[in-house]
Formats: sequence, structure tokens, C-alpha cells
Amino acid sequence: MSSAATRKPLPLKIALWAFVTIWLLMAAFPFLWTLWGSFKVELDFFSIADWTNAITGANTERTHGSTFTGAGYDGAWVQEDFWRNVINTTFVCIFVVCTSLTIGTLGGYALSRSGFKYVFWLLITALIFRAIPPITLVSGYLPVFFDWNVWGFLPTAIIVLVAINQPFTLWMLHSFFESIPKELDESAKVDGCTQFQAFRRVIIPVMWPGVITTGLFSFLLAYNDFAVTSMILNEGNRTMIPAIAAFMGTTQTEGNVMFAVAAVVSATAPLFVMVLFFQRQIVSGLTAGAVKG
Amino acid sequence: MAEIQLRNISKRWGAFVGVDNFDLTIADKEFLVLLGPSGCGKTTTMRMIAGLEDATEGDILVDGQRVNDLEPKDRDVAMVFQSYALYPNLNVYENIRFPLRVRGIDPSTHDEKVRRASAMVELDEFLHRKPAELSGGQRQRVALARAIVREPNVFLMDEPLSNLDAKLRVSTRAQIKNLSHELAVTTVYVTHDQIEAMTLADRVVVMKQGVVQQVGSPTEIYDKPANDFVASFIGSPAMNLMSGVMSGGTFSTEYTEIQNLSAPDGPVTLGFRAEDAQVVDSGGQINAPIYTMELLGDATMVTVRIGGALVSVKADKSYRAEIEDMVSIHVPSEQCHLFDAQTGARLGD
Amino acid sequence: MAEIQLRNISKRWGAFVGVDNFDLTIADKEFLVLLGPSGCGKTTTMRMIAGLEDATEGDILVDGQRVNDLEPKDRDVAMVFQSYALYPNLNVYENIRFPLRVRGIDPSTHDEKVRRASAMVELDEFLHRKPAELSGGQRQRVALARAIVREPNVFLMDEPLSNLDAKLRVSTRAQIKNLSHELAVTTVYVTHDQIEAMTLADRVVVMKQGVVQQVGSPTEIYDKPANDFVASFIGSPAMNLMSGVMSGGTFSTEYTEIQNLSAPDGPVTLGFRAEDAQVVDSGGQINAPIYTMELLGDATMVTVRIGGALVSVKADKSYRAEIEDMVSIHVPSEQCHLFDAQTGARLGD
Amino acid sequence: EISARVNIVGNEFPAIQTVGAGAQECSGAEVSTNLTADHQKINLPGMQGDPAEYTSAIIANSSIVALMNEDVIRPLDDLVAKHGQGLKKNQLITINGKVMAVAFMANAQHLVYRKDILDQIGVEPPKTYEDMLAAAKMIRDQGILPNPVGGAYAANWNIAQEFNNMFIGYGGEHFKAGTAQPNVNSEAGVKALEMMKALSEYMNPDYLTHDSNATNAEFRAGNVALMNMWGSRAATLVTVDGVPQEVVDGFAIAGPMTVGGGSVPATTLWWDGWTVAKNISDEEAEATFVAMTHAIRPAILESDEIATQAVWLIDGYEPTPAAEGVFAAAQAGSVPYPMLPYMGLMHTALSNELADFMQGKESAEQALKDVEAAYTAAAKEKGFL
Amino acid sequence: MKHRTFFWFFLPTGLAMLVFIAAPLVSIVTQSFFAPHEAVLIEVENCGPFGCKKETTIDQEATAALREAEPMGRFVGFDVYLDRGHLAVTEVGEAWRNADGLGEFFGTLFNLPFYRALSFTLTYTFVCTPLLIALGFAIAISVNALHRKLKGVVIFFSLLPMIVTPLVGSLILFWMIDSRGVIGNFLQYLTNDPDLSLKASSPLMWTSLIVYGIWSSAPFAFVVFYAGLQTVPKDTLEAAQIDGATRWQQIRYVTIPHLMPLVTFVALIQLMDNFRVFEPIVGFSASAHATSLSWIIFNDLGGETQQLSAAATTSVLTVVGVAILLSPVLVRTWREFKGRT
Ligand SMILES: Nc1ncnc2c1ncn2[C@@H]1O[C@H](COP(=O)(O)OP(=O)(O)OP(=O)(O)O)[C@@H](O)[C@H]1O
Ligand SMILES: Nc1ncnc2c1ncn2[C@@H]1O[C@H](COP(=O)(O)OP(=O)(O)OP(=O)(O)O)[C@@H](O)[C@H]1O
Ligand SMILES: [Mg+2]
Ligand SMILES: [Mg+2]
Repeated sequence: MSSAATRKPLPLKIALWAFVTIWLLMAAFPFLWTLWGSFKVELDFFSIADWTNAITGANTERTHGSTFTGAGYDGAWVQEDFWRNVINTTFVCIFVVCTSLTIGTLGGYALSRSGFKYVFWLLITALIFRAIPPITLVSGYLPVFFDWNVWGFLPTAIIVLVAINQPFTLWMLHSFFESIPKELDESAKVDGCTQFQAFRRVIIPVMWPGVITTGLFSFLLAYNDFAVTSMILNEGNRTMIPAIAAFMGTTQTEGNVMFAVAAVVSATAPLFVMVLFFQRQIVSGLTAGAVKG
Repeated sequence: MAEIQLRNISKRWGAFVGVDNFDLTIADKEFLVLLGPSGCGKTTTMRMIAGLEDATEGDILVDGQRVNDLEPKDRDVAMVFQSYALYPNLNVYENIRFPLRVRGIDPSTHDEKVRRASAMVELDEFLHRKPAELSGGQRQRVALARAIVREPNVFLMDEPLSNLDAKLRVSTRAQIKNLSHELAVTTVYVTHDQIEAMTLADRVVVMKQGVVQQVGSPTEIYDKPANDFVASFIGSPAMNLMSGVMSGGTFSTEYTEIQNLSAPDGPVTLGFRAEDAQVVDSGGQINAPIYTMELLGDATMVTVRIGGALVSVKADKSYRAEIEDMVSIHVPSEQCHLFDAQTGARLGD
Repeated sequence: MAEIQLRNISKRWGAFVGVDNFDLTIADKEFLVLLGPSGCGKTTTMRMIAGLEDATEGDILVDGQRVNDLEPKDRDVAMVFQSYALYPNLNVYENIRFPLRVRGIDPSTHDEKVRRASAMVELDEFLHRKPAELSGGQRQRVALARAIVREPNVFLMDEPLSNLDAKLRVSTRAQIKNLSHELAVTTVYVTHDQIEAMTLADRVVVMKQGVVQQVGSPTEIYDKPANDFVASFIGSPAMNLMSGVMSGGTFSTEYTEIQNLSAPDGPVTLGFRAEDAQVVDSGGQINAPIYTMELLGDATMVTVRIGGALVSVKADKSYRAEIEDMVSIHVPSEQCHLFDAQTGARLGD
Repeated sequence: EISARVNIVGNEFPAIQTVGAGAQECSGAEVSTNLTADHQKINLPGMQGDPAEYTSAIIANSSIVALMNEDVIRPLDDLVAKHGQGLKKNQLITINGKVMAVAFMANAQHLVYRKDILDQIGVEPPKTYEDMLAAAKMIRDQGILPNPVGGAYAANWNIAQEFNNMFIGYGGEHFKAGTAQPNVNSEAGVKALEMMKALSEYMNPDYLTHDSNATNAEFRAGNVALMNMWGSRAATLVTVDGVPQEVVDGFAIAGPMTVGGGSVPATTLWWDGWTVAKNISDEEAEATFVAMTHAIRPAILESDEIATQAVWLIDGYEPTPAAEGVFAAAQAGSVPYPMLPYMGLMHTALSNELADFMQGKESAEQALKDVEAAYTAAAKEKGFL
Repeated sequence: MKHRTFFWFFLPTGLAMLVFIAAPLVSIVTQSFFAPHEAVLIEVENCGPFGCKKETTIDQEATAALREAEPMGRFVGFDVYLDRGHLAVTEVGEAWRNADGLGEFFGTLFNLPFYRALSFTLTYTFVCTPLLIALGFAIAISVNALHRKLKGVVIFFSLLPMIVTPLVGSLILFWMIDSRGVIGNFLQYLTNDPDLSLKASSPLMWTSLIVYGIWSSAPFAFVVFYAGLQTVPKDTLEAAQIDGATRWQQIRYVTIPHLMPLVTFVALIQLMDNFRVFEPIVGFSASAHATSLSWIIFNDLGGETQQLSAAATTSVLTVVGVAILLSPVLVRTWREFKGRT
């Protein structure tokens, strides 16, 4: 960890820190601003009159007598039963991630270990598939789903999300698998593994960083998806994002933006925990010492 | 029971020929050593037997059964990889135990087997370590232990001792030999070390650039090399080879005249082994200035330069002389090997 | 110019001691060989010199300058890794050229230098290949060529020949030695092969479990091993060691009685080398039943079992006997080494 | 009360939530609802199946045509006769003599202004857009507000809607009578655009990104004194948290303005209503009708909260102050938003092609030519031309 | 790997894609060659809350008969592809003939919806993609060099632009970059121009969208590269150090080549995603200044009268566009692939 080779000279350290700090500021500022603003009223949050209102909460104080208010949170969670959507989202996310990873790692592994020409064409096809705008796909599903009476249910949305995301998962895992030395599977096969066992017992443990990262993206996709969930789920099964969209209103009708903001902020907290938890897995590079050459 | 037949197998990558037309039957329980210079196709041959590489041509038969299309796991071979190929996420113990686990061998016997294998390669202290925390030789020993822990029909070992020290090497070598006998398995062993080849092999295959040069018992190969390549490759130091001309049973070249040889007249290559010749005070067949001298511990190696080729003989460890001094070397004619100057093929007997 | 001083350096991982209190000055232009069993800390020592591993304790000085905090690239060393560590995306040519490129050496000289280095290790045919398409030995040669292509102050070589065949090994060995002289660089060379150590080294360091056992010239180490470990480690076959009792200048143990020794009475370990003893028809100091016989090509190795230890001597290659036959071995008392039975330290001279 | 399944799809604003909840009060069979902003994309596929997933879709006069075009809703005449005693005559949407939908609420855009500011400059609430311009100039010149006019001119559905208003105000007809041929590249069209451009001079320079939400936000922040806004948004405009007191106090609404001396106000009238699917059994249709009629029975207006949710068309509705604007719009002879099969295409074409003109990148004629060309291409594809 | 093994491994994912992507794709392509039937219009009297009016409507019986005859609709071949809403060949041809000079030609060209969208889409794609890859890589390298304890938190915060729902995220940013929002004000302060408004001018709006694009996608590149960095072989890095490589050279010659498959992957995905840019345009209400192909599709599907054929056609054109865009990368992948077998 700390040999002369890995120690950094001071100027480099400073440059590094400066860069990371600037980036963090850029990345987190809008969110922190939102977090702060979620305890304000809409007028302060958007602060059209004077941007400092967002910090001081002048209008919030006028209405609520204090510069902070939990009205947005109260509205979203208590009044609008946002927790229902959270549960739905949790359900969708868990299943999407698990299914995606299961079938995606199998496929990605096969693609990375087979040298036949069709592999390339499969990869290209997957890529072309991904090029289709999801909204077109979804509008194509609707008549069929209504016909089959599967429209509106969580499992349908899960399957659709998994399928739509497969090209991405496949490519990503394929790229990760490529970097794992072939000798590992070979040795496992000689030791008596079927291809599948070699995959499960030897490759997957080494692949954790890749799998977890891919999982993270599958998760974010399911979590952030609007195109599919808004069109395929019925109101009772709605996930967070369509619910948040509903808080925002439409041209002719009033929404409640602060509910949306509060919902967004509170939905980020579990992600924080999740990322902290999984970063260990991402960090642990495991190929060291596997093979020489 | 495992007799392996390799029927004219070849491996090509594009135009490059890795193994060319390899044809051999490895008898059941035979200990076969593949020997040859770096890059001659030893590993490739072994990988084809294991099923890790498809033969471009030819059939591989185990006990008369064509196995070209069988998966490695169904060929019941154990293999030590030249590059170790350890499982980086498992510790040494689990690495060794892995083949037992995946083959569904009764778990209650695992511990004993693993400990026996690890003791054999002196790894007991390191069972809890991950491969990344091991030295090169230790990793190689893990790979070895992993191969011997179960009892397969065929052992494939690709330079399994190359990173071990002499002492460990000798003892492990003995253990491998012993094991292969005891388990009565067919063993294919790749090495670049001829001592290893000599001591272990029932038969040795000498390869060069993908082509088999000679197949035979260690003594055969040592005593009757089929061509000048084998002659120069086997033995340490290698056989001395000199180009010269035969005329009337006498071989002559710079500084050299050896009589009483039976071969047709014309250009030939003559070879003899360092230990078959002696440094004598005078009257030797070779009389040349000393080119270098090396101290070997138990002997001194005296080298002269004849027609561009270096010729070495062992002298007593107390022998002392200066470079450029003349030395006389006795080469008994019955210990000489003659090879065709063009094809390199052995002449006579 | 590069004199390397290692001042009591140690390397620990947690409680495990990789290298313990290593103290040595490597003279400028010296060719130092680190020898020792697998896992004794050779690689670790070398990595500390290169700056790839921090010494837990102690200082490393190059030309009197403390370099502990210098980056590897500023230490001007070239290294051959035990694991090759090639750049998988670059072909052989670019792999070898890499050090020249990153050190900003005049590009017009690159081609020549690369070709010279690759010719030295016989890689010319493979310059366009990627490492993955090379055999083990070929990879190792690339690593070697990469180290020698530029002319550093210090060469560090970690078992650079372990995957080469005997022939190539001998020639490469000679070239390394030559190069190190020609370039007048300090070389630290790790090997487990004592022949290599003997032929190459100005001085040899024998290590065991992180601790230096003996430092000396090859002859010193061979002729006067500092303790029974060194004695048993150096030489091939290893020195025969027997436990026994001294009384009045006579060593005796099972089947054995050797006179005219000078050591105090009490339990000792006696050692002698195989080549110093001869199989005689009768009247030898050892008279024991044959345990095994091995054909070595140029000789026959006869082994007997004495007090649990195996004792081997070389007989002529024409010597034939049956296992369990009695054999008589002559052991000249002046060639015997005596070691303390407890500490293993050398007794006398 | 009912004997077969009811399933409603519709938008999700509070008034429709009320209707949905009302329908769910019915017992005897399952009543489910799916109220979402994306209802327009779902309702058609959801009613095309046989049997249809949805038995009822809640739509507006702009969106009923999509269902009509695809023939997925059924005439309600016999059901009205059987169960529709509580419905007013004007709630029934009759197309070609058949009742196709039942309306329950109305909407329109009209003037929203700051009384305090108009008082300050001493003018009456404008009756025409020309007055509005004059008032805006005064407000700006007096330094009260730099950009006193608000408008939902976001370059999407919003700007097209504002054009429609203005175009109708200038007496324009979108199509050549009785055909699907476009007719916006006319004098009325050019004038409408020029008026919009004139108004935009008094708007926040970002006006092309302001939809009605953003425009309302501007008003609440006190940056805007005059704007044309949806009646449905009036009730909540100043009741949300944190609106400055002077805005709350100054908030006032009035009827829609006219333009260019025209008599028809420059606005459109909208209704929301429900339909019954065609591809369902008669029992389901009846159950749906019963449930929906129950949901909009006059009794729901007894709740104050519900009464203020919309401008109800239900019997017994007393307009709240916030509803005055919509009422005034209806009374002033405003025209309904055209209920034509191809109006949607025109609206889309307008959305896409007007921004260039507003930014001064091209002339009004060119912009309208582009609109017609875009519309024609779309209408040809859809088979209207 | 044997064909059979491959087949079983690939089956689940292949099936999912076949059913949910390939099948709809076929129907999309089909749809783009068909248009709805000619509508038979009749004039009727419509009554509602606001009185009665003569209006046209569709004659259901007549239309139903047409549908019956040709359930797929009218076959129009490439008509939809060539009409004004798409490739607009007639209009382009005309513009070419009538334009004096290239400037005017392009002026006319970019007045056509498809080409206007294309111009922004391509600019966005080619500016965003390289920049975000570079940024993501820089962040990954920096974070990797941080202390272990800090990494988790930094990773989380770096992910925020991607985590915060685009729907809300872009809305929040929309207000922040408003001329009176916090960033808008900051920029005005920086440029010393109190009238600066990002939303009122097209170039600034393009810039904002591109910056947003980079900002929101850099975390993706970052995380992928970061995970890849964990598998960089340590001894190769060490060899490079010994060979005298500086830190930058180690990155250049060891790390980047090792990550190359991932760089290709990120480039592919981002080229594609950026080519389909949509959310920021809606979020920033930027359609007056910038439109994209996806935005056109959304617009066609979202109207009161859904234009399915038009949307299908634009979708197919998008796919073709992506294919053209990716072809250099694909050719490279193909070469590598061939080299490997
Ligand atoms: N990262 C590590 N963590 C813990 N122990 C280690 C680590 N690296 C090496 N060791 C241990 O340190 C000891 C010395 O290792 P080193 O690699 O120096 O051995 P070596 O002398 O080079 O052996 P070989 O000839 O087998 O390569 C070994 O026992 C090894 O297991
Ligand atoms: N994937 C490959 N593509 C092209 N050539 C290859 C490939 N793998 C090996 N070769 C070549 O095939 C030849 C034989 O390789 P092989 O690994 O069998 O040699 P080897 O006899 O095991 O040598 P060593 O003792 O050095 O390990 C070598 O010249 C090598 O360069
Ligand atoms: Mg090999
Ligand atoms: Mg080592």
C-alpha cells in the first residue's frame, strides 16, 4: 500500500485534492442545494425574486414562522402515501437487479469466452437493440399487454425493464469478463467443473467489482426509470418516479413541487447507505496473484 | 486405466504451426516427459490432451475412445499450469480443496487429502494465505498440490518445479514419481530440465519447433541421439559437436584428428560428451588452446574453441591452467557420435 | 557507479517476517546472487532494493545516498520479474522498447537497441507477437530483453532463466554475465539453481526464512558452508549429512565409522559431498545396504540409508548392483564437514 | 349497486381524483381507477382490446377525438335515457346526434392580474390585448416591474395554445371550411404572431422556456402583473405556502381579453368529461355509466373542498370567485377548442414551428408556411389529406 | 466454448431480448412502411356545454370497412421516410436549387425539423462523449488514489448527478441556471453581465445542455473506470515503474490499455445515449433552441393525435444513425475480435 512507488509527492497530492474537491462540489452542489431547499417553501426553493431567498428562507419564515419547514416531507409521506411507491420501487429494483444480473452474467460470460464469429454479431445486434428509443418500444408493448391482460402489474414492468436493459448489461459484463485471465476457467475446468461451475465458483467471485458495478447501473435504471414505469404500471402499483412526476402537475393543473423535492431527497438516503455498503465490493480487486505472464 | 493415443495431431494458429503432426501412443501408467526448447509446442500438446485447446487436425483417443469433443472435466485429467492459474479469491487450503469440492467427493475426506497434498509440497504453514501473498515458488507448489490432491487417470504437469529450489525440487520430484507409480496413473510431464527428464521418465519425447525429434527411454536418448539437435540438447553440459570431414575412417578438423571411426567419407558432424573425454597431459586427439575455464564445484570445465564451436571437457576440480595454454584432450573413438552434416541424422549403428 | 548498502532492512507483514535484519553492502559492479529455498525472502529483498516494497525497518543506500523514499524510476534499476509482468497490449518489440520510450532516450537509437536485445535472447522471430501468444519461456525472454535493453546502474533479476531449456539457459547465462561485466553494472540475481549461482556470482547470499545464513564467494560457500543448512542446500546432489557422535576424533553412527577428525566429543552432524566419496570394493568408512540406485547418464547414484538420512555417492556409470546389496564407501576424512548438532553451526576451521 | 366491473383511466388532478373516488363508492362489483398524467397514451390501447381493459376514459374536448377516430367509445343515448336523469342537458356531448361523452367540468384561459399594480398606474384591468400592451408599457416605464407580462410561451404545447387563442381572437379559422386543409397562413395568423411577439417584449427574456408552471411561479414571485392563465389554476395561484402578502392581496382575475377589435375573446373553452368504452359487455357499460353518474351527482358539491376544485358543470354548482374567469369566458362567447380529428396534428405543428419566429429567426409568413407544411405532411400520413 | 454450452448460457438473455426488443423492432420497422387509412370525413353537428357547432368527424362505418380490407393500413413504402417531417428530400432538393450560397442552403435545411434535430443531436453527441469520458477517467484515477476510508463517501457524492432522478434533477437545474437562480446569478457575476440569460439564447442553451450532459453522465464513466481500475495488474504497473515510467506514463501505457475494453464500452454506450438525448431538452424546456431525434419521437407520440408511423420512422432513422455513428468503433471491435480467434 505505501511503498515509495505509491507515495505521492506533495504538489501532486494538492492537485489531486483540488481536483476531487472541485468535482465533488460540482457533483454534489445541486443536490445539497436541493436538500437545503427541501425544507423551504416552493417560492424560496425556486427563489425567482431573489436567489438569496433560497438560503435565508424569507418566504418560508413568513408562512411557517421558521426558516425551515417539513411541509414537503409531510405532504409527500403522510398526505400522499409516498411510502407505497417506495415499497413498489424497492420491489421492482430488487427483482430487476437480480434477474438482470443473473441472465446478464451468464450471457456476458458466454460472449467473452466463445471465440466464434456469431458472438460478434450477437454483440452488434444487442447494440442495435439498445439504439431503439425506449418510448417507441413501450408504445409498441401497450396493445399487446392490454390484450394479454398483463398490463399494470409490477412483474410485467420488471420483465420489461430487465429486457430493455439487457443489451447494456451484456456489453458491460462482457467488457469486464474480458479482463479476467482465461487460465482461471481453464484450470477450473480441468479440476472438474462444468463450464457453468467454473463460471459460478471461480469467475464470479473474481468478477465482483464488475458485477456490483453492473448491478448498480441496473438498479439505477429501475430506480430512475420513467418511460416504462409511467406507461406500464397502473396507479396502485406506481413506483416512485411516476409518483414524483405526478406531484409536479401539468399545464392545466397545479402540482406540488415541494412534495416532489422532498420525495427525491428522502429517496436518496437509502442509496447513500447502499453505495457505502457496496463500495467495498467494488474496491476489492481480486485477480492479483492469479496467474503469471 | 488410461492409454492415450495422439493420432497425427496438429495445432496451427493461422500460418504459424505450434505442433505438427504429433503421433504417439502413451501407454497406461507410463510416465512420459516432453522435452524441448522454449516455444517448441510442449505446453500446446499438453493443452490439447487436457481439452483446453482444440486440435486443428488429428484425433486424441483415451483408451481407444475419441475424446476430441469431450469437455476437460470429462477427461479426468489433473493439470499443473505453467502459469499456476490459482484462484485468487480462495486461500491456499481452498485452492487445493477445490477439485474435491467440484467433483463431489465425500466432504469428510477433504481435510485429510488436502493436508496430505499440502504436506507433500511443504505448504502447511501457508494454508490460510491468499495466492497474492505467496512467493513464486509457493504459488507453484499450490498448483502442484491442487493437481495431486485428487486421484485422476492422467496427470498433466507443465514445468511444475521450475520455480523451486534444488532441494525441494529433488524431494518433490521423487514424490511425483512415487505418486504416479502408486496411483498407477498415466503422466505427461513437461520440463526443460533434462535431469528431471532423465530421472523421471519412462520415455522422453524430444520436440523442436512443433516436430517430434526422438522418442525413447532416457538412456536411448542419451546414448543414441537420433540427430544432432537431440545430441546437443540432451546432457549437461550438452554434447560437444564439431563439423569436419571424414576420410578413410579419420575425422579431421581444426586442432583435431580422430581415427578408427566407421562412416563414409565426406563432411560430417562429430559429437562426444564432456564426461567421455579426459584432459591428458599429451597425446590427446584434440590439442587446442584453452578458451575459458569454469569452476563447477566438483570439477573444472575446460573449454576450447574448434572451428567456431565450443568444446568442453571436465577436468579434475584441482586442475589449474591459464587461458591460452594448450590443452590436450583424449576422445575415445568408440564414444563418438557421427551425424550427417546436412540433415543432422545419426550415422551408423 | 552503484554501490548498494542494505542496512539492517526488515520486511514484516503483520506478525509474519518476510526478511529479517538483512545487512549487506553490495560493491559496485559486483554480481551478487541471492540463493535460498522457496519463500525465503529473495524476491522481497529485491523488491525493496527496487523500491517496490517499503522496508519495514532499515535503510537502503545507493552510493551512500539513502534511497528509501525515492521512486523506483529514480533509482535507475532494471528488473526482470519472476512473473514476467509484460505489457499485454504491446507486442514483443514494443515491450522491449518501452523503457527506452519512457526514459526519453533518443528514438533513432531504439530500433538498434531493441534488435540487439531481442537477438540476445533469440526472440527475433516473435517481435510482432502479443505476450498472450507466447510460450512461457518466450515470455520470460521478453522480460529479460526488456531489462537489458537500456543500460541501468543496477540489474535486478528474479529467476530470469527458470523457464528456459538447458541449452538456452547456458547461453543466456553467459550473456548475462558478459553484459554485467561489459556494462559494469551492479547485479542482484535471484535464483534457486546453484549451478547458476556458482557460475555467475561474485558473491552468493544464502538465505533461509528471511535470515541470511552465509555470504561468500561460490567456492567459500561450497567448500566451507557456514552451517548445516547451507551445506545441505548447496551442491547437487546436496551434501550428505549424518547425525552421530564424536569421541576421540572418531565419528560413529549406524554402518559408519570415520577417523582422524578434529572436533570435541559429543553429538555432531557430519557432512560430505557425493563427489568426494567413492564406491570401493571394500574397506570404506561406510558399509551399508543399497537403498536405491539412480542412473544419471554420466554416472550412477548409489544411495544408502543411515540413521534415517539418505546418503548418496556417485559411482561410475557402468557400476551395477542390486538393491539391498552391501556397498562400501570411502569417505576421506579431510573432506568431511562437521556441524554442531544443536545450532548447526560449522565446527572447526 | 352495480353488477359488473368498472375501470377508469384519466388524468390525475384533484377534480378527477374526486370523480374517481366517487365512482369507487359504488358497491357490488370492483371499481378500479388509473389516474395518471400519461392517460392519453394509455387510454387508446387500453380500450382497443376486446374486451377493453378500461370501461371508461375521462377525457377533454381535445382528446376525445383520438378515441372517436379509433372508434373505441360507445354512444350513450339509451343509458342516458335509463340512468341519466340527474344530468343536465348541456353536460351531454353530442356528436352527430349521438351522446358520446358526459362533461362535468369546464376550463378556459383568462386574465389574471395584480390589482395593486394596475391601481398604482391607474388603469382598469385590460379588456383587450392592446390595452394589456399599453398597461405593460406603463408598468415598465414607471419602473415598477421590468417584465410585467406573463405568458406560458414555452416552445411546446403551450405556445401553440397561446397562438390558437390569439388566432381565434383575430377571427382565424384553422382549417378551410369542411376540409382538413390548413388555413393558418392567413392575415389572422400573421397578426396573431405579431401580437404575441409584441407581448413577448414585456416578458421575461426566457419566456420560450416558461410553461404555465413557470409562469405561475413568476406571478407568485411578484414579477408579473398581467397574464393569460388557466381558470383551473386560479384557485391555487396564491394559496400555496409562502406567497408574499402583496401578491396575495393584489391577485385578481377577469374574463378573457379580445384582440384586434374582434368580438370573440382570444381564448378557448374546454370541458372534461367521461366516456364509456365500446368493446365491453352491455352490463359493464351500464355499470360504468351508473358509477360515473354517481360520481358526478350534484350532492358532491356539498363539500366546500370539492366545490373549489373546478368549475363544475354539475347541476347546482355556484361559481366560486376563482371560477369567475371561466364563467366570464363562456359568457363572452368564447369558442370551444375545436373538436376536430386533425386538430391535434395542427397543434403539434404549431408547437414545433413557432419558436423560430418568436426568436426573430424568420418571418411570420415563413413560420406559418412551415406550420402548414409540417401539418400537411402529418395529415397526409394520417390519411386526412 | 462449445456451441451447445454457449446456447444454454445465452438463452435467457437472448430470449428476453428477442421477445421484448426484437419483436417490437420488427413491428416498428413494419409500421414505418405503413400509414393509417384515408379517413372518410363527414360534417356533423356537435353539441356540448358551450353550445352546438358544425364540425367534421370521421365516418366510422366507412373507415371500419377500409380497415377490414387492409388491417395493416396503407402501404406507403418509403413515403414517410422521405416526407417533410423526416428526410424531406423534396424540400432539401428545392433548397439546394434555390439557395444562393451554402449559408442560405443550410439556413433552409435547419428549418426542417429532422435536420434541425440532427444538427443539435450530432453536436451534443460529439462534444459530450469525449469530454465526459475524459472527465470520468480523471475522477476515477483521482478517487482511486484517495485514502481507503474516504473512497466510499466520495463515490457516493460523485454518483449524485446520476442518482438524482433526471426528472427532478433537470427541473432543479432549470431553476438554478435561471437568470435569477443561484448559478445564473453566479455566472452573471463572473461575466459581469447582468443581462446574461442562458435560456434566452440558443448558443448558451446548447452550452448548458452539453454541460448538463457531461455533468450527468460523467459519473457513469467514472464508476465503470473505477471498477476497471481494480483489476489493473499490479506487477505490470510495477514493471512500468522500474522501466522508468512517470505516473502519467504508467497511466498512459498500462492503465489505459488495460481499461480499453471498458473505454470502448463507455464510448459505445455514451455515443448511443447522447444520440438519443431527450430528457434535458424537456427538463430545460429547451425545445425552442434545441431539438433532438428522440424529442421528435416523443412529440409525435405525445400529441393528441398520435403519429405512430412518423414516430416509427424516426425511430428507425435513429437506429440507423446510431449504427452509422458506431461503425468506426464496431470495425475496431471486429478487428480485435478476429485477432483473438
Ligand atoms: N503480500 C504478502 N503478504 C504476506 N506474506 C507475503 C507477501 N508476499 C510475500 N509473502 C511471504 O514472504 C515470504 C518471502 O517471499 P518471497 O516472495 O520474497 O520469496 P522468494 O524467496 O522469492 O521465494 P520463491 O523462490 O518461491 O519465489 C514468503 O513466505 C511469502 O509467503
Ligand atoms: N495463442 C497463440 N497464438 C499464436 N501462437 C501461439 C499461441 N500460443 C502459443 N503460441 C506459439 O506456439 C508455440 C508453442 O508454444 P508452447 O506454449 O506450446 O511452447 P512450450 O513448448 O510450452 O514452451 P515453453 O517451454 O517456453 O513454455 C510458441 O512458439 C508460441 O509462441
Ligand atoms: Mg510452455
Ligand atoms: Mg520469488
